Amino acid sequence: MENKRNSQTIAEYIKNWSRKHSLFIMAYGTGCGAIEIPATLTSRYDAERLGIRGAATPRQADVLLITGYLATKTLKRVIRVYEQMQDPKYVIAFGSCTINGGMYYDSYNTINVLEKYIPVDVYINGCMPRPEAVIAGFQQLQDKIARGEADNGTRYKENLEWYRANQHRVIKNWRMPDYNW
Amino acid sequence: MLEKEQKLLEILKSAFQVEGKVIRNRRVEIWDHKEMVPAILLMVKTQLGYKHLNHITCIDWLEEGKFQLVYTVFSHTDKLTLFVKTKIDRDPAIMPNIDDIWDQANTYERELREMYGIEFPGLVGDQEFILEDWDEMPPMRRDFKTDVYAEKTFFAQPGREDAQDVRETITKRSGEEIPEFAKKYSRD
Amino acid sequence: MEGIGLKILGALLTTIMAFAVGMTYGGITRKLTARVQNRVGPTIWQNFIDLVKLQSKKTNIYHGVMGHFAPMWIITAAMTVLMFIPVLHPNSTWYSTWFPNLTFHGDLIFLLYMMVFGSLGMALGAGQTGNPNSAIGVTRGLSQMVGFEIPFVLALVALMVQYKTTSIQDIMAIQDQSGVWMMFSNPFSFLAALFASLGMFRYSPFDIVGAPAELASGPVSEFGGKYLGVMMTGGSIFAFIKLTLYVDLFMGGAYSIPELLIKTFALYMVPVFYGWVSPRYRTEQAIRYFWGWPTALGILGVIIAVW
Amino acid sequence: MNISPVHYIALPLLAAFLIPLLSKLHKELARIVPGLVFLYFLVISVVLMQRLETQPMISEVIAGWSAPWGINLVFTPFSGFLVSLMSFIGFLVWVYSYHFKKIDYMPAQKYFILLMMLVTGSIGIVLTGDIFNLFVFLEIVAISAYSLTAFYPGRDGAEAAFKYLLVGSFASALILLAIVILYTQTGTLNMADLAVKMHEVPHYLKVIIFVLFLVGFGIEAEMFPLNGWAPDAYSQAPGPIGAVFAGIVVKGGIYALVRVVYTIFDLSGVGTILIALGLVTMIIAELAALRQDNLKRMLAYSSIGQMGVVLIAFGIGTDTAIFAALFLMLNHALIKSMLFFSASYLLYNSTTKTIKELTGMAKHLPFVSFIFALGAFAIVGLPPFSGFWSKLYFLMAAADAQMVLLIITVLSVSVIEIIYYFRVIGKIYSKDETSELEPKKPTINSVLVMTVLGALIIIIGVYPDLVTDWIHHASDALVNKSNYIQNVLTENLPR
Amino acid sequence: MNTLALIILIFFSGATLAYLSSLISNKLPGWVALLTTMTGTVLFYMSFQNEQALSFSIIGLNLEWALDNYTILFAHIIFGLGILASLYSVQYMQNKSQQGSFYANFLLSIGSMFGIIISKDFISFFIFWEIMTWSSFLIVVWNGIGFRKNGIWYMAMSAIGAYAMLTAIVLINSEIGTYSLQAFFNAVQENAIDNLMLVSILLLIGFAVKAALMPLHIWAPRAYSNTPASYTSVFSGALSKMGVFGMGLVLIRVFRFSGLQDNFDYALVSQFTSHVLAWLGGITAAIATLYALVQKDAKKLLAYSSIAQLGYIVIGLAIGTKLAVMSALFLAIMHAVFKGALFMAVGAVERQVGTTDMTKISGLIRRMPWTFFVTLVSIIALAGVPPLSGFVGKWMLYEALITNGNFFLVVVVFFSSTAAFLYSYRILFGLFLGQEEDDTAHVKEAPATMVIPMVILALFLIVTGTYPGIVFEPIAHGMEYLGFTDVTWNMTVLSNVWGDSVNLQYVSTTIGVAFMLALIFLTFKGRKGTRGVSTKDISTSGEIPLEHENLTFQLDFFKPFERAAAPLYKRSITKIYEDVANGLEALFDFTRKIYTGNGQTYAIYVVAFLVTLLIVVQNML
Repeated sequence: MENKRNSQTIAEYIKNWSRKHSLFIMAYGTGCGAIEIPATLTSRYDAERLGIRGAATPRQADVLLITGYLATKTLKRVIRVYEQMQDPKYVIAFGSCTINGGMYYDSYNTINVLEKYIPVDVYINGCMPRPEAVIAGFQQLQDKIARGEADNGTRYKENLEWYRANQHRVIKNWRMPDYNW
Repeated sequence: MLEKEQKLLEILKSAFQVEGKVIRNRRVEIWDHKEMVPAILLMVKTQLGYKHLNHITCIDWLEEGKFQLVYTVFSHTDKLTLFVKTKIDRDPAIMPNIDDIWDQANTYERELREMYGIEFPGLVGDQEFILEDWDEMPPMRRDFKTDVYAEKTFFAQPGREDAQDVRETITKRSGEEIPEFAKKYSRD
Repeated sequence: MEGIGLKILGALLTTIMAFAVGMTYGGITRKLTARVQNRVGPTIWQNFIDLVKLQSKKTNIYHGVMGHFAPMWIITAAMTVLMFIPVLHPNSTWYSTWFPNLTFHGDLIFLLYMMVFGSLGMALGAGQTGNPNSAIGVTRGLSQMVGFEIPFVLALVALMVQYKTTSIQDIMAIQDQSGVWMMFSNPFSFLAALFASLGMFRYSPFDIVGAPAELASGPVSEFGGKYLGVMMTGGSIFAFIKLTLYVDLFMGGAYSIPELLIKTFALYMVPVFYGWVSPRYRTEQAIRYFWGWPTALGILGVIIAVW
Repeated sequence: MNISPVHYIALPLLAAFLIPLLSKLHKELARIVPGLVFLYFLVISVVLMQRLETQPMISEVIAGWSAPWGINLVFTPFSGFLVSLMSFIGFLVWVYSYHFKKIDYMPAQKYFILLMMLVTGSIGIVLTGDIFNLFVFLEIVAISAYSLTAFYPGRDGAEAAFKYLLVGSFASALILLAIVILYTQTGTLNMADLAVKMHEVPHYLKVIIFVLFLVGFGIEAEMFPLNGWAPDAYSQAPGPIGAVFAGIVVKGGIYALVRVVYTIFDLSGVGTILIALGLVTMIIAELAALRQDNLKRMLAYSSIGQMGVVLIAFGIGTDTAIFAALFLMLNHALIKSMLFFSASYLLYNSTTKTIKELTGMAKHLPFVSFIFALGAFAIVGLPPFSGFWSKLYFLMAAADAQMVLLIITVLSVSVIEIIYYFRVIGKIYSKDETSELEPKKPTINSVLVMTVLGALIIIIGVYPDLVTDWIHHASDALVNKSNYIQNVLTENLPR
Repeated sequence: MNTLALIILIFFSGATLAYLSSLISNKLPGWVALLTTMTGTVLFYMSFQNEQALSFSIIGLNLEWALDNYTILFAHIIFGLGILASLYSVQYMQNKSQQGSFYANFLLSIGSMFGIIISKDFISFFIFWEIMTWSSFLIVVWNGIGFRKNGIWYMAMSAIGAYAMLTAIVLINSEIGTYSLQAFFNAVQENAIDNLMLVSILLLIGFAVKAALMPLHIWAPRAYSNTPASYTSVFSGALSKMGVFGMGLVLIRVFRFSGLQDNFDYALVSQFTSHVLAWLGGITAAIATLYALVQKDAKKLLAYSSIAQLGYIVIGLAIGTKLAVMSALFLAIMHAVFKGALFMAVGAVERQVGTTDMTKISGLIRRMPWTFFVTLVSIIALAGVPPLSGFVGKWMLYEALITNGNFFLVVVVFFSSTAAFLYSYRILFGLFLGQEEDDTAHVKEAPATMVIPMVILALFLIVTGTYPGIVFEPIAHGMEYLGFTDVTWNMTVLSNVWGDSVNLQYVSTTIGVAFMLALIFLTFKGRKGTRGVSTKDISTSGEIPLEHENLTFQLDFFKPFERAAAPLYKRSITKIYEDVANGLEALFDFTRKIYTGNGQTYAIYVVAFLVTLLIVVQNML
């Protein structure tokens, strides 16, 4: 870990440091976890002291929060929002539903594993995770960024075909704009 | 007691020769053939003041091969809720359309069409209502195997096998005893 | 000629200082806001960190030529206005050494118009993105501008009438000679201008332009990465410019950097404080607000100035 | 050849009797002969006008009695101006209506005879030096006009003619009464002689006579409120006759009025009365025109309005004003006949004759529409068309007389005039909807007439000096009353 | 032959020729017009430095034509815009029918405008004025649509103005016995005209109609928006300046330099008139701006904007100080340039897309980049933002107002020019920005002959933004003709009477340097990761718009502002006029009741009239 950090050039180091300390989050309130976000950001837990603040649009955001189960219908929107975000971008997934489907594991319209559709940096376990857990998750992400390991967007682009194939399995009528990356 | 309810039941019985009963205070239910349902609903709406259609709901009696449709209507003057129930064949499932009596019935009927595959002749509106790009059997039918579908379509996370008792697994993993009070929730 | 080199150096220094001060003030505001809300809050350098982060984004998108030009437009306007505004009092030693701005080539009305230049660029860039939220935000912003411009212009007219000049330097010099700041010699105008400044800084309650939850941050909703970063820089410089202009016009200018910082900070806290205790106005409410008492005060100020 | 003003009277009267006989010879002669008569009018007008260069006026005594006892015809520059104008318009009307009722001969014969008599009567009014003769000619005009108004079979024409007749007979009665009183007082009927002997008449009688004349001639001159007959007559008479009414008949009425006012009477304050009457006439007529749906009625009201302006100009009475009045009359004659000519084609197949039916007519009848538009432009006084100069001179006269309010009123009314004329042009050139009317294409002779008129309007507009000398002569002659009296009374027997 | 007469003759015969050539081919008139304008322009520029004069007589009235510096100033506008507009027009009118009548009137109006400015006597002035009016009227109604709504108002208002002028002219003639302009000025100086104020106000009314001054402006939005764009640029750019031309003569030459300032009554009234006019100008600017920003049609928006801009010019002339007049004349020229360019640009959009309704168009910037560039530059100039030339005029106007003590007027002007940003943005956004419409995907840039004139105008705006001295020179000469002495100007430095100044060269240098720095930084930093995306790719809360769906915000664009300023929108002057007109027409209806159509009534009229006359006249004679 230390080695990796030291192997960065100074410019990279500064960049990663600033990325770490300035996380604009795009909270996609897909499920019940959305209610944890306000608690995390406001006075009680105050995520802003870590440089975390809300962003209104995917263009400005660094982190995409998937807060709970994802219906197939919602997945489409999540993919679009994710693709509209600019590199470097990170994804934090909340709760069991995004890990393994949670209580909706056998539902006909809820995906089970988020990772198969978009790359995820940090999973936060729980149903739902409490704000402490959320902040812990953010810290984990920050560590990952500082190490220079969080290259979510690159992973997505490199494995685009695989992700697309998975996405197509769920979203049968693919009407999304294709991006020229 | 229950005079209003009895009175309503009698009116309906005399008008349509329906079966029915008073469930309890302010709840009345009647059964009839599906062809009669629109007539009954129209009559209770226009003559008895049951102006509010609460809901149309469906129960899948797979074993009988029937769908049971329940029309819930409410009267703001009598404060009575009337359940109009009917059973229709599962296959083909066809039910007279009542969205000319209540406009909002359109929404419920579209939902039923999508989720149960019940046809309402003359129903206006897109075939697709809540689901997007659904090409399987209507998902709320009981013979639709949702776990099979989920397994086929979505990726299962390794380590999560279906239908296992979570508590038991946890207990086995950690070596704890299951408390007495919790045993009744166990699967076996 | 040594003058030109010094001038370029001074211009650079001014820009850097304006940028630094604007960004820091923003950071301080965030910190203070957090404290008021019983939070720890970010560091006061948080804005710098955000800026570096934005600039270090790996990919950036723009929606067309105007989308690409808009941030430039803003920063050009900011830098140009900064060049034409006396940061320090012309009589001070600091001024002659390090901040020899070009202010003697411009005057108040020029500044007023030049300040709009940036907004226009912003509006065009926002329009080019095709996002309806951006356009709505722009229309709100422009409408609000028509609102606060009236008391502001009234205050400036009072100023120009009172001192019989439109040059900022002369206004500062006269205040210096008479020993009375404009904010005391004509308090009504100052109040009108102060009210106008609430709208200018777009803090609550006049922040409907970029209401995040309603408009997805309005005009900038399609901008990210380096573009947003440049806009942020421009905005910070503009904040500094507005504060300095107010100090120059109403508080007799500043003789040294610390004095400038104290005066500007005091002024800056007015909209910030006002914002803490105010909910959000709708656009028409905001406009009516500015056309109400602030305008009346402005008119009173002009009348007093004419007397 | 000895050409004298008598030819104006004698020839058409002769022709009128001969036409039925000649048409037995060849049917076409019934059409041609009136045309030849008009052509001859034109020729003798030119010759006589030439002769006026050497002598102030030509006085022709009929039956050998010299004035004041004999009946005489006086050809002054003023009457020469009007006679030439009338002959010219008459000739154009003849050319225009040559194809009129081509198939039906009897009506055509009637039409052309009546037309000829109408023009002759008007010319007679202008030429005569005798007040009773003036009355006789007025009756000739009136009777022809009644007949022409009722020319088309049907109730409407007859009704219009009856109204005209009713009002017209009032005029005749009043004028006759006035003449009778005059004769009892002075014992003469010669106008020049009357002017000399006028001072013998007691003042109250003078006023009564004046008022009687004013009302009597005012009916012909379309003065308010005596002009009720005019819109009906204009709209019911055949199209070209509208041009004759506006261009010739009304001019006769005006002439009579002016001759009486300026030559016979020496009353002060007449000008004011004329101005007041003219003003009221103009305002009421233009306002009425604004609300008209029927195109020909609109033109009729417009015509009345113009005559109001002419009356005002005569009322102002200065040299410039008289000049302006005559110029106005000239322009009105040219432009209004052109408007009537083009309007009758625009309305040819229309049933209701309303403006609404003109929609999109420009597509079918580009030339006629253009002519109508040109006429409208000219009549509202837009430069560089002829109407502008007369309006300018009129305003100059008013300004010289320090009548600012009058100027403002006249110009305000002009704005109204612009509005209603341009409304019609708008309909004609509109592309909003297509008209179902199948208009008749203009015949070659009518195109010729309209072209000539249009060209004249533009030429006079660009180079007004072409006619101004002529008008100056005429107005000088009118103003110079003593000269007229002296010349008439001392004129010797014809050469 | 005299050049002035030759130019007039060329234009008038060109008009005839254009009409006749349309009988041969519908394409010819455009070229004839272009040739005519070119010949006229070349002739003018070849000879305008020489002393030119001509006098002749028509029905006893002496007409004089001559060139002077004030005339030359306006001749620049007319010919400059005229030649560009006729070049633009050739392709613009390409597929339209009835080109003959259009071009005939086009040339007539240009020729008559030149006639107006060279006229040194009232008669030819008025004649040309009226030819200009009706020829422009014929173009307004040329397409035959909405005649009553557009044309009649224009003609009626013009007639009111023209007749006010005519009244003044004949009054002047009756006082001094000649129509000569010079004689009039001399007479004014000798105080030889009794009702000078009446005459001046009547003249001002006449000019105010053409300058679209409130409340005589109501014709303008309709007339401007109903005209083919190639003429609208001339209409709004040059023709409306004829009102300014006349106002300049009356307000400056007569009011200010009449030598009657010692006459207390005169000074009072002329001051009062000037103030009223200045305020009318201010209110015109404000109200027109308010109406401009609620328009949906780009042409109508520009029409209202023209009215507002003319309001500024009138203010400048009415204030009448050296700086104010200079700013007014500068704005007059600049308005001709940028409004000409804007109308051309909107015309290009109209030609390529088929409509100017901003709710139906969006995202043309990629399709018509040059048109966008021209619009952008012109709009910046219109809004008065440095470093383009509009700012120069605005700056001088403000300084003139402040230094002259018109404190509240300056606030009104400020208000309207700030609100002008709103409509400026509206038109840029409405036509060019926003998502691309699928219907306009096939649209191409306008042909070169249309783009070149626009670009020339835009470049002119850019150059004069830094070097306004180019334009100051003819203005200064023109002002000397008006009576100012010692008009100073600088190539690139603006200054007011208090000694404050703006150095435009520094401004544009600074802007240029800053812009280049930012450009280099933004373009080259992270160039690899930067990519342009389509306007369909926007963040819509994740929702994916359908392909043909256009999300551009176009309807009720400034609704919040409208709501805030609702009281100002409550009363529409146009509506008042219409109500008055309808009321009057209803009132006039009584005249129809006089003519009952009943013979008996008429007979009664005759008798009653006879009796009345007998009674009345008895006392009068």
